[in-house]
Amino acid sequence: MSIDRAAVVAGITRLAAAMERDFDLLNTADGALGDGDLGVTMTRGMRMVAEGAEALPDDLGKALLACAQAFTKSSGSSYGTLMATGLMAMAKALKGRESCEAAEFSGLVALARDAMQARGKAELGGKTVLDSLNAVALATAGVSDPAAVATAAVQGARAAMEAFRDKPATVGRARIFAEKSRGLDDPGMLAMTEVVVALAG
Amino acid sequence: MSIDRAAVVAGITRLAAAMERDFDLLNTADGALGDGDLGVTMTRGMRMVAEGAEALPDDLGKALLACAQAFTKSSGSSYGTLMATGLMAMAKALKGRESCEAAEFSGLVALARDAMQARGKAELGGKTVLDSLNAVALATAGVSDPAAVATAAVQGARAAMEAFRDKPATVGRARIFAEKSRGLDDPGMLAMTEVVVALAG
Amino acid sequence: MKKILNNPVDYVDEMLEGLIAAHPHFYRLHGDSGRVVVRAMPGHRGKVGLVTGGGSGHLPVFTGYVGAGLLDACAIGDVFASPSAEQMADAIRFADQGAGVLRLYGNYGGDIMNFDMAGELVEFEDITCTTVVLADDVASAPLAEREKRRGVAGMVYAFKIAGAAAESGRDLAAVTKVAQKAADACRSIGAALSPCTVPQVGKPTFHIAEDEMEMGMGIHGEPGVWVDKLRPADAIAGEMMDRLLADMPLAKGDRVSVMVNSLGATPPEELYILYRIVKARLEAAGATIVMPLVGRYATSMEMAGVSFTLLKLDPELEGLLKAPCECAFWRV
Amino acid sequence: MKKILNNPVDYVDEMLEGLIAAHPHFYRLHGDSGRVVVRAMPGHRGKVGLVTGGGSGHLPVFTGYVGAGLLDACAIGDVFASPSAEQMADAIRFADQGAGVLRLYGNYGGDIMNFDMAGELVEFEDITCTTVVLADDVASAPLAEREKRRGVAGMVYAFKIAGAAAESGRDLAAVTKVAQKAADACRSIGAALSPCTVPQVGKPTFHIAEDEMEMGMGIHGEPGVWVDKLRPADAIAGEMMDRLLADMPLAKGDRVSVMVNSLGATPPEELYILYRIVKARLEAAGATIVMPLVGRYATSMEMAGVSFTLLKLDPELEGLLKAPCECAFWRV
Ligand SMILES: Nc1ncnc2c1ncn2[C@@H]1O[C@H](COP(=O)(O)OP(=O)(O)O)[C@@H](O)[C@H]1O
Ligand SMILES: Nc1ncnc2c1ncn2[C@@H]1O[C@H](COP(=O)(O)OP(=O)(O)O)[C@@H](O)[C@H]1O
Ligand SMILES: [Mg+2]
Ligand SMILES: [Mg+2]
Ligand SMILES: [Mg+2]
Ligand SMILES: [Mg+2]
Repeated sequence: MSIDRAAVVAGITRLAAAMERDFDLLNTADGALGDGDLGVTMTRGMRMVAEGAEALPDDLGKALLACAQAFTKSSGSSYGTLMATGLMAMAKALKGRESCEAAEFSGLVALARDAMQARGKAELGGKTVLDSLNAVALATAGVSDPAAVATAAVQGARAAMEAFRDKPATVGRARIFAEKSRGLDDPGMLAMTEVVVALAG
Repeated sequence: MSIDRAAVVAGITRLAAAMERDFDLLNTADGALGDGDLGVTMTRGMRMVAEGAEALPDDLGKALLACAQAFTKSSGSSYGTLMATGLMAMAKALKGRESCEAAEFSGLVALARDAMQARGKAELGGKTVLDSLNAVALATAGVSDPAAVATAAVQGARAAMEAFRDKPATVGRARIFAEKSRGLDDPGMLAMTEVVVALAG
Repeated sequence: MKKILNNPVDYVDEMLEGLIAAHPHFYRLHGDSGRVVVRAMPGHRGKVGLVTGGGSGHLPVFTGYVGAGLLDACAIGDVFASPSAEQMADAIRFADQGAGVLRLYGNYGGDIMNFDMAGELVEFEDITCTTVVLADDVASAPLAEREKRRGVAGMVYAFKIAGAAAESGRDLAAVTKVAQKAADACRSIGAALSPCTVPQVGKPTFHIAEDEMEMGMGIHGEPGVWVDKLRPADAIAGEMMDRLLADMPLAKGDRVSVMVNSLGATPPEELYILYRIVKARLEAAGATIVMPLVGRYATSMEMAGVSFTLLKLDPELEGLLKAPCECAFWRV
Repeated sequence: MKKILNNPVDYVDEMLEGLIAAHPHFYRLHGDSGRVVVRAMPGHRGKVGLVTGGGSGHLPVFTGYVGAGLLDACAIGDVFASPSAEQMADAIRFADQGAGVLRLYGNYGGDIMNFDMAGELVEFEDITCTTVVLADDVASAPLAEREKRRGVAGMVYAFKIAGAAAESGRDLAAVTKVAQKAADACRSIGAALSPCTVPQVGKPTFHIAEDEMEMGMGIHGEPGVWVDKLRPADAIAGEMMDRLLADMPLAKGDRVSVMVNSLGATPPEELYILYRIVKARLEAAGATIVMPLVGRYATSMEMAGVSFTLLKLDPELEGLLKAPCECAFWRV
């Protein structure tokens, strides 16, 4: 089963619902040491994406570009901007194609990770969304069965959260409170884990 | 015994000392319902007058004019301005003369009262310094013996304070709190009473 | 609210020292009192002089409005206290260019007595003086007793219009007449949200509860129309406009200028939110807005709050309002 | 500190509505986001475009400095939040007159990412963009890590100088170069006395005790150098000048401009008291002060506090600083 426009639209629907559900969860996680707006960013962003889902073209590159633009329109926060950046990187890779294989998932996530790293100028290992994406890319590398990709992606994201929980934040607003951040999940990693879970279906 | 430059200088010395003493008394009285600066006005004003006392001319008109100007220089408060106004009125009447009689005292105070009334545009009977001056002018009318003038002036000023204590303020800042002002001495009347007592020696 | 200062008794003198150090091409001190600020570039010989005076703590009022097309000289007292008659007389002496001097100031006891007195002092020197007293605050007395009203931000309009008239070469009677016309065409109302602290007193002059505001309060904290819970911006603006328009109704075709003024701490963001309603109400009345002023034009140091001032224009006033002027705080 | 507003979510849109209603000859909205403010009278064809962007709540920064001889367009976010890349791209599109666009903004994470992204969006449209990031706050990182410093009031100087360079017809490389030179020649430091409230949050963002102040605090309440008892004005000014001059020493003959800026609630009276010391210190260093700016140039709504900014001039920067400019908040 390859990924096409229909699969993308179905994924958007699940993801939008998940973000409505996680509004408070993410705001609270961000509010612990940041400005408490991450739920707002994700909920608003996915609402905008979902509104445009019907009109998405068959070209997967153009479709993901439209999703990226919906995110940039809805918020200027760090996370919204990073999400848009990752989507744009994947969009570029898929330009002109109407389907892709599950086996390509790992590579696409790695592209997003790299683009977001370039955008945010943060290192890997800094306890951010980058570490979630990195773990997902690694966990899904070499896997081609769609169900296995989904399972590996979720496991990778969850394992990264566990692994980084007790490390200090080094990036964004929470960096100022690096010591206090030990023991707390990074809100951006938490959000990405929920994204992966929702996409896995 | 007539009033000449020496008598004026002696009066200034007594008055300046009295106002140093009454600094807190007058500030507190004004502070009850006003802005608490009447002690500042009188102490500063009399310091300026005393500083110029040595240089006062023999012409009583010019001497009192200099006193008035010292008051205007030291403060723009209502009371300082009224004091200067009263002194200027007396100065005009005494222009060119090097002495005057105690019998003229009542008339001079009445001149000051009228000039101050014209300046401040307040009515007699409003529980202000005008009522003190009015009482002093009336009490000393027709008296020519210097000691008797002094006694009558003090009695007049004190009687006016008693008579007005329970009336409401109608002029200046305290007017806003007219009802609260009943039972409290008007600070301007209190100050004028102390002035008269000090001048009486 | 905290203040940045040294010895409170030096507040005004240090403020003036800094003002003149920062803007020597606009302001300088005149005379020996240290409290008379005059134009660094005096008006031409034969120009009617314009002076004002009042307490400190209201920048740009009063001192700030000394400048070309505005005031010639200003006597400035301690915070919220009148300057002395001597200082006012010095201001008048500087301002006189042989054509007489208009005294233009707010309706406060000490200022009135001292300006009257200053006029008498300079009378001996053959300087002719006229007077226009600003009494624009509709909250401080009913219309029937207009002469009792306090002078507030409307004086900025009066300074501007009289200044332009004087600059244009009109004589004393004409400048006085148009200044009086401007004063009569002004209506203001203020709303305070927080008090301010007179430096020498060291604690707030009055108190407003954390969730309350006072409609119609004066710029020194004098009581207003009501104290109530803080209302939404649109409701505040609406009530302020109600009271102004009740006092000076506008008709279709009228031209007005309007000032939406911060009393100090209130930021321009909030003034612009209020301005939406001000504009809507004036337009609903059929009036056209000319040169709206939104900003800090007449303040009480760090007091939070706003005032609105309406100036109803005729062609003469409008021309003078739009004439050029320049000081460190305002340029037209 | 209390605020005058309606629904907090409407704060920025209502503010912009009022701003544009009050000053239609200076500002208008561009595009459909409602958050891009542009010059009502656009620059001439072939002029290098200048854009900025950032959070609301800092008037006149950012939006206020759109105008002739200043910025062409500004994307404005919610209070203290970056606008989106799309909005920035709209601002860039408007600003482009065929000669490319300089992006000039403060060193904050969200703003940087979004402006980078906006640049990529418009790249497809053949608009060339350059970037100068303002990082003038000496309190936020040591000199060795200058690139980590926050951008604060120094951006006003950068807007002015880049704006004048663009207006004079220089090309994109030249405008970018002189803007970078201005950015490099700026040093700022702030001291906060009270917090401010983000409307949608509804309570103060941070806390400063009633008798304390924080030296070096950022304009959103980011931590500073020290928290201590409130000091006398001269001591505050002295320490701020110490830190600025340690970071950028001045020598005899240097020419500098200096901005003494209120963060919002602090009144001009206090700025002038501080200015005495600023001037004395600069003159003691042998420097000549050019065009000092004392007032509210970059604020955080109703926050009490001040910032000082030094701009070391060379003849090129001085000429551009003094060139004419005009917006609703500032005219040179
Ligand atoms: N420069 C960066 N690089 C990578 N991730 C970042 C960066 N900055 C922020 N993040 C991620 O974004 C999350 C915070 O997002 P958000 O709440 O939108 O930030 P803000 O409100 O400060 O703009 C962090 O938990 C972190 O995972
Ligand atoms: N217009 C007036 N006419 C007569 N007396 C006045 C007038 N205004 C004030 N006073 C007197 O002055 C006193 C207050 O003086 P002062 O404290 O100097 O006033 P302020 O501080 O308000 O300028 C009052 O108690 C009253 O006696
Ligand atoms: Mg956040
Ligand atoms: Mg945020
Ligand atoms: Mg008093
Ligand atoms: Mg007083």
